[in-house]
Amino acid sequence: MGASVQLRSIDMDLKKEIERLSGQKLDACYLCGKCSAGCPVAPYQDIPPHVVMRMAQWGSKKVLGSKMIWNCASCGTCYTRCPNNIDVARVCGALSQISRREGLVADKVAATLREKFVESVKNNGRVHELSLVVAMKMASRDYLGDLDIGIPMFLKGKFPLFGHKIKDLNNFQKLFDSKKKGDK
Amino acid sequence: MDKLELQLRAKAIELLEEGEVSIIIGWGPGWNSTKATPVFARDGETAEKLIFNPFCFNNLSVYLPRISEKTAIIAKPCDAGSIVALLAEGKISRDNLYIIGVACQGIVDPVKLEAAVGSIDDATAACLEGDNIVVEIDGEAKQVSFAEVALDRCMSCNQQNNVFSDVMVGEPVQPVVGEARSVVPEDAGAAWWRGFWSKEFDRCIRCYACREACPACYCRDNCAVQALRERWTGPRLDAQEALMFHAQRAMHVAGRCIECGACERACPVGIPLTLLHEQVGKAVKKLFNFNVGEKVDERPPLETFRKEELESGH
Amino acid sequence: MPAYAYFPGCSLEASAKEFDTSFRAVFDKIGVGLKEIPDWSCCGSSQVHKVDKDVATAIAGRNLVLASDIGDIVAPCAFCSISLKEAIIKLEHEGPIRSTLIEAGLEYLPGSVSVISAVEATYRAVEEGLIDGKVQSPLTGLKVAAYYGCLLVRPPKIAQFDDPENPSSMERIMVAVGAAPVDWSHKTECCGNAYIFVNKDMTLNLVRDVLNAAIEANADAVVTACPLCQQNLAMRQPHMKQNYGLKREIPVLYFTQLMGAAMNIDGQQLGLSGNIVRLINKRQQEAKEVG
Amino acid sequence: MARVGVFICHCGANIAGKVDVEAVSEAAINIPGVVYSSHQKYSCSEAGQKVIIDAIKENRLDRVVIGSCSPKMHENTFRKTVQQAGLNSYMLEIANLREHVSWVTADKDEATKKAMDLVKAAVGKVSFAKPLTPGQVPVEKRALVIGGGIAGIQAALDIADMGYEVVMVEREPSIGGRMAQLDKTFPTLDCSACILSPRMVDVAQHPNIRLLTYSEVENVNGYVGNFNVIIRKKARFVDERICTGCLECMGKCPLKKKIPNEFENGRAPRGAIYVPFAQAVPKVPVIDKEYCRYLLSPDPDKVEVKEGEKKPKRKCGVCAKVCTQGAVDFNQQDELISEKFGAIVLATGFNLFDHSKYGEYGAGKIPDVITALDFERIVNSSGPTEGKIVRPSNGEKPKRVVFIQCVGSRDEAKGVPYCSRICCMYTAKQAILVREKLPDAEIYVFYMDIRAAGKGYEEFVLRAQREYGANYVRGRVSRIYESNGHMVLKAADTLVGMPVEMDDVDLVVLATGSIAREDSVELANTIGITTDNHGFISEVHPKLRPVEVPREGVFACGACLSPRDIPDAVATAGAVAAKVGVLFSNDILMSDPMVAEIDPLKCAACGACVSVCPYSAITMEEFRGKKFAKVNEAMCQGCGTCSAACRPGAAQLKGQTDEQILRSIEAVLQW
Repeated sequence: MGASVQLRSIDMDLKKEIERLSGQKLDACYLCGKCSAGCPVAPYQDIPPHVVMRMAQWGSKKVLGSKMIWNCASCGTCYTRCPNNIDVARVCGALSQISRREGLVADKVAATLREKFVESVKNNGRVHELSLVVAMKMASRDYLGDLDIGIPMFLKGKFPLFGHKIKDLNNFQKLFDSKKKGDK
Repeated sequence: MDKLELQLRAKAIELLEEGEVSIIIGWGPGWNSTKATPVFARDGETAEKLIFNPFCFNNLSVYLPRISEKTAIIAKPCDAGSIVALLAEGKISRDNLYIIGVACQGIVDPVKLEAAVGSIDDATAACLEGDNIVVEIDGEAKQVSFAEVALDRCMSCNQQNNVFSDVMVGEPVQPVVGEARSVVPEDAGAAWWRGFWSKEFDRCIRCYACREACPACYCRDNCAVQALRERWTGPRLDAQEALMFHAQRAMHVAGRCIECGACERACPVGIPLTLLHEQVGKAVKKLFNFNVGEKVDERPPLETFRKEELESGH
Repeated sequence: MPAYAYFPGCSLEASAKEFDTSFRAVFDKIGVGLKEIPDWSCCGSSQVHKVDKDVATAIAGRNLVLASDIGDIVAPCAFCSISLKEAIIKLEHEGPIRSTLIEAGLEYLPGSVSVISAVEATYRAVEEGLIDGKVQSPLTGLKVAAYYGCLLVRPPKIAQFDDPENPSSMERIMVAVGAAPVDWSHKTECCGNAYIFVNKDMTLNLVRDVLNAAIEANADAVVTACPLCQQNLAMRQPHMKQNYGLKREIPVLYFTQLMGAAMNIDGQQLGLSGNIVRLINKRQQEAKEVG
Repeated sequence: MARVGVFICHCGANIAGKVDVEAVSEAAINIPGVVYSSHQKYSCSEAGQKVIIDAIKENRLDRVVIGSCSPKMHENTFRKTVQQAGLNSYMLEIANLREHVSWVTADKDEATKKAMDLVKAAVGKVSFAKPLTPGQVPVEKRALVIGGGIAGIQAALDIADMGYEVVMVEREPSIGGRMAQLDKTFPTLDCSACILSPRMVDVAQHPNIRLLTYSEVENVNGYVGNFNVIIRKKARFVDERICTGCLECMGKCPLKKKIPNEFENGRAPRGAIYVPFAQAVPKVPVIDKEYCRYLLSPDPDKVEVKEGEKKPKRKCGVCAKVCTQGAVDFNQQDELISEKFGAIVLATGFNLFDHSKYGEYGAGKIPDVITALDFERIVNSSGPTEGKIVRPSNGEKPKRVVFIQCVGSRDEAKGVPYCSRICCMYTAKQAILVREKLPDAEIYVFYMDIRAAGKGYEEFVLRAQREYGANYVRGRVSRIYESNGHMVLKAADTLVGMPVEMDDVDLVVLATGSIAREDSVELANTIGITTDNHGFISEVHPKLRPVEVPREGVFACGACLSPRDIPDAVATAGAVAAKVGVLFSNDILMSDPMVAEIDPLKCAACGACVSVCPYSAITMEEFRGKKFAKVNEAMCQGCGTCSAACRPGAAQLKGQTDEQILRSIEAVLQW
């Protein structure tokens, strides 16, 4: 991460955007590190959650290029133990949204998973697991991995070829399109 | 002769003769049969005048705070609520009081009755016959269903046989079944109420009959409006100042008013005061979860102090 | 017969079929009705939530509205139950999202419905004594590690069930069917959920830690109440044994499968493999010999 | 007609910076009743006060309005000013143009307009003011000290040394409090018991101090100089006058190793008859009626005996048999003592946060996760392990010891957002004690920030790190769990920005924070004072009146006010003693004349005022058959609740009458 952060260039707009999208108050964090301490995925990331929080407090754009914000498993450990009641997973979620918009996605595979998942929900009303798995295999280029697991599952009927489409798909999709009224 | 009335008189005479009490407060025949009137009996002869019927609309507990001797009072369920409220405030003493409860199936609303049968001041006879009220005016008997002319309050009453009393008189009765007539639209907001009350209070002649009829208004000569403070509750016939008076009265009886409607029935110009007291009553119920007239040992919520109120915690 | 509005969720239709069938079979046996919510849709899961939290709330809200005629919702999948629970809390204050729902022909009335997970529903049934007399062959001697994973009891403000750090409801259920729950350290550690596709190495490390903790506690099997947990934990065990230091293989089951076995429900309905059935029989036999 | 003078103060630029004081002053002259108006830079200065005095005299003013800062600041100053000019000091009204206007209003024109309105209201109000005269009350020169910890001990000794009588009430069987439980004290490392016990003995021997242990305050009535207090002296079942403190009884109690000793934080046992610790004062045992076999067995005199059956005998009673003095008295009853005091001192101390609320740290169920207070007892040579630091699970010496700070401090989610102030220091001390006793142990301290502001404190923490080798890790621990007879701890080192894990931890000491006593709100209610959100006693002003509470004649010191260490507790105790001394230097007190009065002619005798009065200052009287309410002016605190509850308007707060309030409103509304 190279150059030092110019503190006078705190990006208030970014900070506000994160707070809006996440519904969390960033300045409530006093960086005790309890989130990083308990986070199951943090040891496998570029930066731990409390550093995400610190960068978010600065409104530092660097955080948008972090892997951590894509790999948060939403397990709620941080939120459960945070002394200041901050849901860090929500902050990661907000940051990943902005990161995608700004084209700074650091974990393309994770982004694909999310994209395909939401696509599947939007098109069918439910998730079709098989198409999701196939899409993920394509994205991670791990074409043959887990075939030993997948094929028996398929044979047991656990991966139906076609997903279920809900009946009232029309109205369901309206829930995606109409924006929150207070937004504009 | 009604069996209930016979029992009532017998009990009253017994109490007087045995020296249990020195005065009995009840109802007797009024100047016309649609208007029962209060009776204060100190002897058997007067006690023979006691009656009870759907025209006994006065809330007799209004007299209790003014009498310091041993008293027996005949109480219908709503009056008993007033008595409980007065006991809770310590305004009257239970030791001096003997309550004769009467089972009550409902009371006639004089306004509704007049609307149904014409000027009841001219009635020559009136009674309850089965499910109907029969009134004779100018020699013509007019009949109207009791449910049509009963007080709104009686429709939702569930205390008719369960009166706070020392003795109950009368057979258990069924409540009158009918529909309350609300003039208030469901979505009535502040603006509606403002319009409604300015119109109603414009008629107020500041006679204070409402106050005199009210058991909770026992301050009498000390009443706050006696100050007649200019521009606040001045003596003018002015809708605003009348509103101020009635609002002040509503606040003063908040948490103590059992919504018996005595004020409204006493009003010579027909202002629907019960509506005002009901609104305040709802707020008291919601804020303090307090039912007026339920417990003799719980002071009204606006007259209590709890130590937590000393800002502790928050 | 009390009845719940049943929200199976996408996984229970497919990869977690046996959770669906075993749950239905157990509840049928104990006489608690499940009425599937007609035309239910995705719960709004954490993935949708991360793309747009309001959309997630709205699509969860759709299910709440559809269920409100039936009764309180039971959603077996931990992700589904937490998403729906959160939506209830959100919709209380989010007028605009309620308007969005109305535009889609759905009117949500706050307070009209509540949501519980399969574990909560079962726990209640146990507490109410509904399973009394239904356990025909208690799982005596079977040592189970009850695994809650993350979202069943977390975050406590939303889950509002059991202790977030040391939950015990599943243990209570297991005792009720005669099994012996073990005390172990990893019952609320995360399994890595869907990140098996994204960061396989990370997820396998997490899974290995969880399984090894259960093995150290001498468990015969791990019981779960979440499709993702079950799959992450159950699959790839041979691979992990070879490459990740997994101490031994250990069966991972839905808690309802074991309950079903104790209630003598047909193995086909429960999706139990022969190995498990043999293990249960073996433990029961051992217990008999000792006792 | 009243002759009102208006004085508008600039307060430097505080008011004049936002309010056009000249315009306000000019407008004021047009208010009916105002005959004089001016403005000054600082009205509270000597020059400013002179202007006021001169103007009153020259213009024959009989009432004064001053537009200045909050009356909380200078009302007393100006009361004296108008008095010097020959007016009754209550013919004054202050319009708060600073806190209510200039400091809180952004727009200049708005501010000026609001200032004019407030001045109008003040003129309206003062026009109906009446002269008031303070009453006089005598002072009972005895002090009650509630709580026998170090703060209470210090306060009691200081007050007693001034020559005033003191009664000390302590609810435990012995005085000593928390400090008695500690091993060493920071930053000097002197032995806690060694410096405390002489003070405890001083209390016991002081001719001016009467000690009531095993006693609690049940009710407080009255007012400054004249409190009536009821104290419950719980039955001790041992006669204090006879017992010699030989403690023979304790050794013979069959339950002697059966009951957890509270003083040892439950880590060592006691019997049903016991003194909590060796240096206890008084050294007289108590019998715990919750456990004592004799007291729990049915009284033969009260049991119905059927014919042919023997009367049952009471169980045990060994202590009574072995007592050579006959001091054990099973028939003792609780005693209610009623005493009069002029001042009350609260020194009820603090509690420690219950770490079972931290599920992530084992919720109190992992044996080798202990609290700092447990550690104090374990490391103390008279404690359960005779000073050997061992793991509670197996009695072995720990090799790796971890301290975790901020457990129940700075944790909003757990309801304790504040800093407990002592944990950083005692953790450093405990780390040093570990090193002294276990030279080879690894010591880790997980912290968020080190707060070591105090004489020698920062140096002490650095010594723990540099000389005693405590490894400080900046980060909060997320979870502790057991694995293979040791503990695993998941934490973060936020300075390197990484999660860290620690295996094979043998002992974890949680620095549990200070919280208020669980019954502090109840006690505050009994005394008629207030607490903050967390149950700590509220002081009148945190900076300028730090040991006074909002009920006159009541003072507080030590950790019942907020978390604090021994030096601060002792300092506040000294301050309280000084305050009590000031109070007792008066034979007679002037009472505030702004109290309620009830017009018996207007009173409807509804009793609402009697029941709403928080200070029980109103009673119902009867005169010639007419009932009416009457205010005890000495007990009235001038809160005005009766006046609000009074329907006929008979109850009025002097200086704040309905008339005055209505005139203020009318003035603003320009009726």
